[in-house]
Amino acid sequence: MSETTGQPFRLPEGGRIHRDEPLRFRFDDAEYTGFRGDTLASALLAGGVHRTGTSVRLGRPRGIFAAGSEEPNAVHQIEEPFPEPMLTATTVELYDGLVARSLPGRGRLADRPDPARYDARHAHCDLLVVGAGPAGLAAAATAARAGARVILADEQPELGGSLLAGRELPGWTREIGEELDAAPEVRVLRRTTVFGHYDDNYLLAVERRTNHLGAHAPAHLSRERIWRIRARHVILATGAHERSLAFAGNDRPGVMLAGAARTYAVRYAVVPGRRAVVLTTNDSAYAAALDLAAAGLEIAAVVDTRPQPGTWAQRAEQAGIEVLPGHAVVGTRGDTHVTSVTVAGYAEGRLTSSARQFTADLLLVSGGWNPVLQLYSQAGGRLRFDDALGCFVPDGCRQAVEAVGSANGTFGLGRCLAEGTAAAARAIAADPIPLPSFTDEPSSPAIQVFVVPGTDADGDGDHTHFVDLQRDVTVADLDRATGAGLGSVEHLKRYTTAGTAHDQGKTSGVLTSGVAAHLMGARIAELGTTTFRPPYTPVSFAALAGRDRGALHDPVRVTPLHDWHAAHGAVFENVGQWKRPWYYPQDGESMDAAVQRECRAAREGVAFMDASTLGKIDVQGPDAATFLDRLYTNMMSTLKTGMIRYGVMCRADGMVFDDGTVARIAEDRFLATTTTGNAAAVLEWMEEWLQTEWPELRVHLTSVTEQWATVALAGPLSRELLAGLAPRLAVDAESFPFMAWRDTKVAGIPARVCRISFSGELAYEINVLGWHAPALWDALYAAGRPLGLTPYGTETMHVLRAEKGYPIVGQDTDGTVTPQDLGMGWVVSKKKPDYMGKRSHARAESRRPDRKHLVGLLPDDPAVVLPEGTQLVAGSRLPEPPVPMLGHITSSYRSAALGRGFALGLVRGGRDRMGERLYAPVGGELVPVTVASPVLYDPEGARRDG
Amino acid sequence: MLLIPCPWCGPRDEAEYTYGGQAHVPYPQDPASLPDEEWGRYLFHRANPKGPHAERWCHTAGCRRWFNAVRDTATNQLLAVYRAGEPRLAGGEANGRDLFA
Amino acid sequence: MNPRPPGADLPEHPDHLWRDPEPGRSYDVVIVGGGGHGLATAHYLARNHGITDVAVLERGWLAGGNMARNTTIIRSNYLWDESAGIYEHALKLWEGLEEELDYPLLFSQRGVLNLAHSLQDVRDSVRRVEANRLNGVDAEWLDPQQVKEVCPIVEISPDVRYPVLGATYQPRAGIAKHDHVAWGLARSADAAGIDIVQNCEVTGIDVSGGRVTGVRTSRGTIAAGKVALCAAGHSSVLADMAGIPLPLQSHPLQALVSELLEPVHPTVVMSNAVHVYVSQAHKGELVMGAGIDAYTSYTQRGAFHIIERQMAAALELFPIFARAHVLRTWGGIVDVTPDASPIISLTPVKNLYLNCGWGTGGFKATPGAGWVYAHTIAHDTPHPLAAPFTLDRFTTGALVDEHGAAAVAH
Amino acid sequence: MADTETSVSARSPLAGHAARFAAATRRSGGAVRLAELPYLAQIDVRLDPKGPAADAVGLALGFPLPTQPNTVVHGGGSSALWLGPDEWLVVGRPGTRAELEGRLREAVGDEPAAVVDISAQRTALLVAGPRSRDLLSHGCALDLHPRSFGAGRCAQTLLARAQVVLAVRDELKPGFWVLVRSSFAGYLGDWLLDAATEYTGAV
Repeated sequence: MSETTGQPFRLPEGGRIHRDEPLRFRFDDAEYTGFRGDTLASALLAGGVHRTGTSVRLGRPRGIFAAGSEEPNAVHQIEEPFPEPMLTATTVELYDGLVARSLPGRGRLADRPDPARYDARHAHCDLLVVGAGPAGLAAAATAARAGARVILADEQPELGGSLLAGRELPGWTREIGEELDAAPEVRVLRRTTVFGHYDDNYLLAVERRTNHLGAHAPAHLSRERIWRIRARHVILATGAHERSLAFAGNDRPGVMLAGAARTYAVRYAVVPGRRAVVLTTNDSAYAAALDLAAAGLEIAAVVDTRPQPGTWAQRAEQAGIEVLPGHAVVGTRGDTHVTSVTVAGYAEGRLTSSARQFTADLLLVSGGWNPVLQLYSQAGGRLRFDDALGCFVPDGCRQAVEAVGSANGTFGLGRCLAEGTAAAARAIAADPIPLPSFTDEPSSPAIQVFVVPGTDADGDGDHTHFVDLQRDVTVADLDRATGAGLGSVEHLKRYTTAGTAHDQGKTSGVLTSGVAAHLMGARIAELGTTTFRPPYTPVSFAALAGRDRGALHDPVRVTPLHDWHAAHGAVFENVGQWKRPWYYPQDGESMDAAVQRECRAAREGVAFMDASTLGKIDVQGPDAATFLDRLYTNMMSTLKTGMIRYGVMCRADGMVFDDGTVARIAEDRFLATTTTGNAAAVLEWMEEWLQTEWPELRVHLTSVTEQWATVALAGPLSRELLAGLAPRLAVDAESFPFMAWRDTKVAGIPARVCRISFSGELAYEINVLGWHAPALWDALYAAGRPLGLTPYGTETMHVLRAEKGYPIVGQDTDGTVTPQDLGMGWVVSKKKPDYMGKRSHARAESRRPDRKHLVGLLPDDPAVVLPEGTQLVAGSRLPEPPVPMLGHITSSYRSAALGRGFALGLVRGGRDRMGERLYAPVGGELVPVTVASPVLYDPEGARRDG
Repeated sequence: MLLIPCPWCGPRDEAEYTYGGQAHVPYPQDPASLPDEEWGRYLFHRANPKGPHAERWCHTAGCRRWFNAVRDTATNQLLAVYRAGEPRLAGGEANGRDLFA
Repeated sequence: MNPRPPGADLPEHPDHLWRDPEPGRSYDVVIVGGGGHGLATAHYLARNHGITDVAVLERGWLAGGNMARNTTIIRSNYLWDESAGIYEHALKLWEGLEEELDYPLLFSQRGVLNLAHSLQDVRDSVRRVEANRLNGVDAEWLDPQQVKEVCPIVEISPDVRYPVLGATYQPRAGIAKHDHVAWGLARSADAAGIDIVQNCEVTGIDVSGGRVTGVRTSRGTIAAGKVALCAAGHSSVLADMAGIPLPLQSHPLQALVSELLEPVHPTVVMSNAVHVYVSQAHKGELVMGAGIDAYTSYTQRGAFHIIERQMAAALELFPIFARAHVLRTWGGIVDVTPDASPIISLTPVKNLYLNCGWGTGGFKATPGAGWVYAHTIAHDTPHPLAAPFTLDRFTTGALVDEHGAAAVAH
Repeated sequence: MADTETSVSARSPLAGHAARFAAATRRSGGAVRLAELPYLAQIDVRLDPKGPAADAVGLALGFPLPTQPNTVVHGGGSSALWLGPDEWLVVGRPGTRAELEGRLREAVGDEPAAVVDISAQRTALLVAGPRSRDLLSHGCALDLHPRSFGAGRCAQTLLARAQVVLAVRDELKPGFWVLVRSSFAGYLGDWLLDAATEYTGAV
């Protein structure tokens, strides 16, 4: 039962289409029908539509030119079911409800989010075979029968490659396909384009999983999937692309590659015209002509540039087709479609007879075949121009990759099959498999013809001898480029834009080189081609992004208390990958009000925060103290067990890298803390020195960042709260002094309590096993509420520490700041013979008195809070730029305790400027500020013992 | 995505590793005695050859071991890997370890 | 939208670009490296200093290295005074370069946004904006809503993984067509009589008595009064020939383009935090770059996971790009210094000069670098704008640390 | 000494994912099984594999520490995973961490070794079922084929964007332990559920 109404060019029978599944679609606002198994291009041709667009630069009509991913012209906008720009009609499988539109060279993005899913998978194999044509199938089957792990990938929805467009071996193709599908260690990837070949045989492929289902695509399946394939061996059975040649008017709709026309007729049961002229430089177009003639198309003539075409020409003549040896096409006519083809005698680059005109609506062209070697070249393979074959062929690759079949310049089915099985057998050390006997036709050599001269009658010079159809590049353009002095194909490409379009020169690249060589009188082998770059065919951004989007774009790291923070209205701050509570607004409070309230609680009552994100490193071993002495600027070996010391680490360049506390747990064991953002970097840094420079030190480093959750408890009432929950702990200042730690139980939970303060207040850090953190927090909250216990976030923490002049690494430092710059000379050992950064601290540059120092800055107007990042200048009036800058504000807050705005900043020679007035340019005004000590709150340190 | 053979874990994707630059650049014996120029050289100058390059890698997402490799920077080909503390290799010589076994 | 075919608006190249001379036996100045900086140096040697007995030696095809591979972003909003000085000098030259070269460079001052995604990004951004203004560099801090007004397709929802908290904006920044720039400079240098010699690889540098005397090349030995290295990613290889170790590491840097799309992106957006930068070129393709590959390499080829990561970042910022397609990816070799600032310097070898270490910032500096390098060569003393960028800062420690200061690196 | 987690109320990093893991497992019709295995005892052991401490630890465990990289040895209710040439992760049943740490610490005695309780540093996920290998392959670059990653194998590697310790479950049916840093567990749980959509048939 066939439904061919409205498909005037559909053959009544044959093809691989499913005539029982008619599909409706729209193109440029007109309704059409096709069948399951069609591409958009074959369905358009069935409907009589050749012209599918307008060219990008000259606005000339253009039509379907090829039948595969090399198509230069029919590049369309998909409108329904979801807008997608620039898909080749020759690769879009037809589905019901497809709406597409022709484009003047430029696509359009959707204005709404893409609802589809995308994903990726890793795969490994002994042998990856790219391309499921005859050579690829033979290779895959060979490896599969030997039990190897095989991946066979092909861009088409069905296996067979070139066999799908011919009439050979239909049974074998089907049987091998079934065998491979059933083999346990074989993965057959249909609709999958291998688009990148990287180092160490790492290949990328994209599988189009649900596109062909249109609106019926299941939402839970990824629409496209990236395969990341690591292959021990790769066989490229990627086939060959037919190329055109440059003659006048070679761009009109109705001009089509001969092999493509054959594909339409045999595979899709569509004839792309009624009466065709065939122009060829080689044998292959004869098979197309014969198949098309058998399909009922009238072949007006086969125009062969060769003077003596050989046996194929005889077969054509026997079939009643006129063959014109030693001829070429010199022009075409027609407004929007070919209506006639002009032919003249041709020999060795010259026209040898007057023109003769053929009425035709189709001109089939074959200028030879280019092995598809994009992947081979990407893999680092060399290419060599083979003069006999008239194409680039593989010439060796460092990687375990081999091209077979027509990708290797081997044209002839029998030879392709043999090459496929032999290559696979070599790759995995197996035996070749028996193959169907197939005798290749004797062939006659092709001749290289890239340009056919125009006739004087055309009078358009070389301006319609198109080389790159998609970029509208002509022989005249190339002529002009070479005339401008350009001699490299890369320059020609850039001058003319040839080869840079959507098809990346698949049909035009070699032709461009050939024409350029012709123009320059050079050999094409010397000129070469431009470099092939991934991807082989365009790949959607979304496919490459996969599922690394939205919340999964980058891991969200959370502490065990995250749910509590969220439930209590915390606003979160991203700190590296961590989510940290920034502040906890209550009842519509502003950020400022919330922070002031939290600060007051910490200074006047008691407040607590989740400090679990701090990095924690267990340092163990007899040489642990020696190790820490080398990395920290201060002395750690003198620390007593049970005590804690603040430490700073520098890089070898002397700049502050990180800071934190170090607790001595035992003679041979320390617990070092790092800043939240640097936890991994500090551990890596320590390991690097330990392993690469000091392997003799008996020290082991273990990250315990998540082993311990940390709750900071701060404020004058913190001791009271802690004492109530830790009855076994002697909390008085004498028994539990500042910078000591104790193991005890808090609320019945085993805990290590440290008397550390980052606020200047009496404060504790309670460390418990991560699993127990919610129980600890809940217990603290319950017991503390009567005392006014208030949760606080990172902003309040920053205000409190800034009031005390404690710097934040990464905020008050920027990689150009030494400990001395921070006013922390006291943390830099004078006694140690060396520590990381010491030699750099001795450089003149590090000792300049005018280095930038961390200082306090008080706006004259206490109501002012300067923006962080504000620069500082000397005078009350700005001179013309460049204005010398003295430093900048690193931290700036409103202080509840000080009742004013204040800031920290790095100021040139700042410690020598105490009391000096500087100016901060803010919003066009100069705000006066006074340089002060960075310690603005409780400079005597009276509060830390409560 | 290079496939880098960790001397302990075997071949793993490049993404599991941290690159550590030139290998065999020891921390100076006595930095305090170095003139500024030599200290500056230690801090900032690392070999950057086009060709075989002895360099350090750390299998950060794996066994966390630092090791050395000889890689041809003109091709990215790994020529040899060896554990920290093992004698320096130039690449090309048999190091008793099949890189991608 | 625009009914004219997009290709119809592009200007034509001139009918003559440069001669293809055989290399001479000797020159006053030999510039090694026929990229943007080498050609700009030649151009300004002739134009500013009247020095025309010059050869530019290029080992491959002219401007085929990083000049052909960069994402063409031009801006001068650097943090430190020294950097702002040289990049702003370059930007001012850009503003007159089309006229100076009489060549359409497609120089488009469409503005550059540098996005901030964390509170520290915001601090660093404000710091840089304020410094820029005091240095006479146009700069603004925009809140998310203002970012949206400049570039309507940027996602500014607070619900994404790393929300846009604002951006710095330099209105005078923009893009230019790299090939046109190189060819305009080459044509100018050629017209001044300078020899541009392609396919001429330098294989040795002759030094005698501590003074450079010439270069050995794949096309013979060439005597030279002065030799100026200008070879970007290959600088270490060349300097090694003269026995000069450089504090450089050469890394792959990748970029990519999409197919041609109708105009959606009116400016340039850079995000250092999520590692992506994007503009839409004149024809309509999206041009995008990412972070550098971790290891050193001269392969002009990066690893694909960098591209995948870049696409994920791009879609976070621009969800409407989901079904755009990557048409082509490629890689260059960037020479990176420890402080992410360039080296423009005399060397221990008399009359041998260095211009390198531009990392990912080379294209935008092209005319500025050429200007100050030509001056440095002509006067055998650093141009004042180049003086902070000499080699000896790696001895003294007086770095110009754009990297350490967390300023955007590209 | 009794472990405290039995007496103190504890919450595991993926407690909030339990219902979704169960639902995904159910919907997959047995194709994949996802569950947290909370509160395993995990002790990091660092020592010289050729030194006396290695023998002592072997005796204490009842089996020798594996010296073959990326392998795991089971016995007596605990397992030892090779993490590095001088590093092992000893994993025991929930509730045994204090006892296990004590036993190992006692075994190494005064040798220059390190024994660190990191039970709460990571949590464990069970990823099992006939499609478990496929599920992991969405984000794990290791070759998980039984020919190269079969019984007795473990590895530290990346799964999606998280570092994990992966171990093949010591059973005939396909399945893996995935140990992940507690702070990354929520992310990885979300990622696994998203990747599992392919096998559970629902978005």
